[in-house]
Parts: sequence; C-alpha cells; structure tokens
Amino acid sequence: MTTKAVITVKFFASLREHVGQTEAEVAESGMKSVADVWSQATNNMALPENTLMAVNMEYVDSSCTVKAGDEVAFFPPVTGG
Amino acid sequence: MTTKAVITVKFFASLREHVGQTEAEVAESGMKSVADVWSQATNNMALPENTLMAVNMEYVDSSCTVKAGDEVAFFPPVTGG
Amino acid sequence: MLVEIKDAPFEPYQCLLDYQANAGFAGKYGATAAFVGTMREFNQGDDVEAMLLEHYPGMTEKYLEKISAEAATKWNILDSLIVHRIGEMLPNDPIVLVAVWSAHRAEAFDASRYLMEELKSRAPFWKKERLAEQTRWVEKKT
Amino acid sequence: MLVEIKDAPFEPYQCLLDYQANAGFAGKYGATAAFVGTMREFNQGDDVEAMLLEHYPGMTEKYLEKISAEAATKWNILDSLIVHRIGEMLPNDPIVLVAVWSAHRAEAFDASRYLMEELKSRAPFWKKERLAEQTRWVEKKT
Repeated sequence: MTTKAVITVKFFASLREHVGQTEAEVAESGMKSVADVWSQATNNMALPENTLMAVNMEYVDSSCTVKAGDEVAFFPPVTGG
Repeated sequence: MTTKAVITVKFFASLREHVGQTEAEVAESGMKSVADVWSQATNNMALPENTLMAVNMEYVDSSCTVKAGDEVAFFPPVTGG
Repeated sequence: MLVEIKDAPFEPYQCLLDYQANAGFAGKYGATAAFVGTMREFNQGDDVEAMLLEHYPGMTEKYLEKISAEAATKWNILDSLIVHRIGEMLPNDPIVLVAVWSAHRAEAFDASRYLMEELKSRAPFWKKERLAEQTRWVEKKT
Repeated sequence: MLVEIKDAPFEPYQCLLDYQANAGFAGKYGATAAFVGTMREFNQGDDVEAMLLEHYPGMTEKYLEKISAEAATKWNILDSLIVHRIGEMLPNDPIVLVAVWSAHRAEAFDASRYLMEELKSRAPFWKKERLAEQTRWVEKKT
C-alpha cells in the first residue's frame, strides 16, 4: 500500500506558472481537505482567489476531503470555447 | 392610364385552391380597401379566418386602402422554415 | 447580408463556408450561429414521401431582407445569411439555413434565433406534403 | 452523443456532416443548431498573433460528456456533438463546434446554447495569447 499512500496534485495554466510546478505528489498522512493538499504541495503559498479545484476530475470546494490515490487539481477560471 | 387602372390580385397555397384562381385583375373603380378587392376578385366569397394580406408585398390588414397599379395578395398562415 | 431562394437541393454548410470565405469579416468573428431546417420523413404521425414548398416570389426576398436588416439593427453582428429552398423536395433535404456572424457569442445566438422565429411566423412560404394516399397543406402550428 | 478534443486544425462543418451522416437519426431531425467559435485576430484592443489552448486531459472530456448528458435529459433532442481544439492556433482557426439535432427547432436552439454556456463557464480550457511583444493568459470575463 505504500505506493498508493500519496495524492497526485496538478496545476494548470496561469496557476501552474504561479506555483512553479505542473504536478506534485504529496503524502496522504494527516491531510483532510483539498485546502490541506494545496498548502502541503505549495509550501503554504496563499491560495489565489477564484482558484477552481477538482478531485478526480470533478469540481469540489476546498473543504472536500481527500484520500490516498486521489488526483487533486488546482486551476484558474476557465476560458475555453 | 386605362391600362393602369387595374389591381393585380394573387392567391397562394391552400387559399389559391379554395378560390380556384392563382391571379386576377380587377378594375380599380369604386374600390377602397383590400377587403373590397377580395370581394370583387372572388365574387363575394367569405374571407376565410386567418387569411393574410399584402399590398405590394408588404403585410397589411383588410382595411388598407388600395390604388390602381397595386398588387394585392391573399394567402393562408405561412409554414416555411 | 444575403438572402437566397434555391429551387434545387443545396448544401447549407457549403453555402455558409462559401459566404464566409468571401465576406469581409475574416479575423473579426469569434462566433457563428447556424440553424439548418431539414425535411423530416414524418409529420403529425404520418410518413411523408415528398413535399412541395410554394412561396410568393418577390415578397419572400423582401421580407427576409427586412428581417435581416432588423437583426443587424437590434444586435451588434457582423453579417447574416439566409438560404431557403423552394419547389419539390424529399426527406433529409435541407429546407433553410440561417447563419449569423458576430464578435461574441450572445449576439450570434440571439440574432439567429430571431431570424428563424420571424421567418417561421411571417415569411410567405407554404408546405404541401405528399403522403402515401393524399397530399395536404401543412397547417400552421407555431 | 460525442465529445472530441482535437490537437490540430479541424473543419467544424465537415465534422458536423460526418457525424450526421453516420448517426442514427436520418429522416427524424428537422432542426440542427450549430455554434462555431473562431479565433479572432484581436482581443481587448490588441492584435493577437497566435494562441495556445491548454486543457486538463481527462477532466475536459468528462465534463463535456456530463453536460451533453444533461442537455439530453433537459430537452427532447436526438443527438449532440462537441468538438474542441487544443494546442497552438492561429487567427481564423475554429476553436469549438457545438451541434444539436432535434425534431423541432426550440430544443436544438436551447440545448446548443446551454452546451456553449456550460462549456464556457466550467470546461477546463485556458487560452494564452501571443501578442507582438508578450504572451498573456486570457482572463475570464463571461
């Protein structure tokens, strides 16, 4: 189970440039929420206003709980279409 | 001016079949309105409910006055598109 | 701004592309809203074998040009195209194309729908359907 | 119902026709509402030379399939198609196609607009513009 006890974190677009990383893995131990994942993956950077969050490719808010094996993504407001 | 002292009348679609004619010319003398044109062109047939009317290809109502040289058209509700 | 009446089958998306290729708005449009009306093989529960589309030559074009001009007044659009079929047609034949180009999407959506609603309500076209055993004029419903 | 992400230029109306030719609704659709978003050569007053469209692979498709399913629940439509470009693109390149087929026009109009609004508001795509002297992320406005 050791190989699964991590959470994959992804950053996109301007937020990817802001945090200076595209993808990270963080240990699952002790984290409860998407906000915790952000803090651990970014070394406690402030979470920019309007940041969108997804767990396993579904929109969530920052209080959503996470578990080992989850993919958590952070990105700015979308501008497609 | 004799050749111009007429009004051209057109009938379309189901109304054309109902009145049994496609096009008619009626003398202008004594007519005042589109309703008068209908009566004269159709030998006083009743004007079917919902009939649409145009003078010179613009929608009008049956009280619209007409003059020699005008083209008056009668047709049922439209079903294009 | 163009209005065309076609008395033979036409390819709506090719008409749109041809018009777009020759229009002066290249690089300026972010939005194209297109509506295509197509002949169905059934209507009011009956199989329809063919359809005859009658129109009022002259008034049709005049009316469609009028609503095109109205749309260009009401919304900030770049251009519009209406193509409408007349004559004898078969199921799956395109009947009408309405296309509107604009910088942003709301105007193209609004104007194309306006054009279709105005066309359906007042443009002098009439459909006569041929069923297996009879022909019938389509009655107005919308 | 189909969602496609394209990493190279695509012809939206050809995609529409290809999909329509192979779909099971021939003879049943009276209405097709199509929206095409195209890259403009200017934005917010600046000339734009090129654009990079980033997305979230996997979530994009999942989200677009979700809204397509929602549209099919909300309206009586026959089918829908969404094609969205990603990667490096140039002015006049198509960005997105949304097409909806239905028996009658109201449903196609409503559903296509719904899909575009939902796509614009939540589908994980991001545009980065290349101007003469700099690049910039497009900021959300609608």
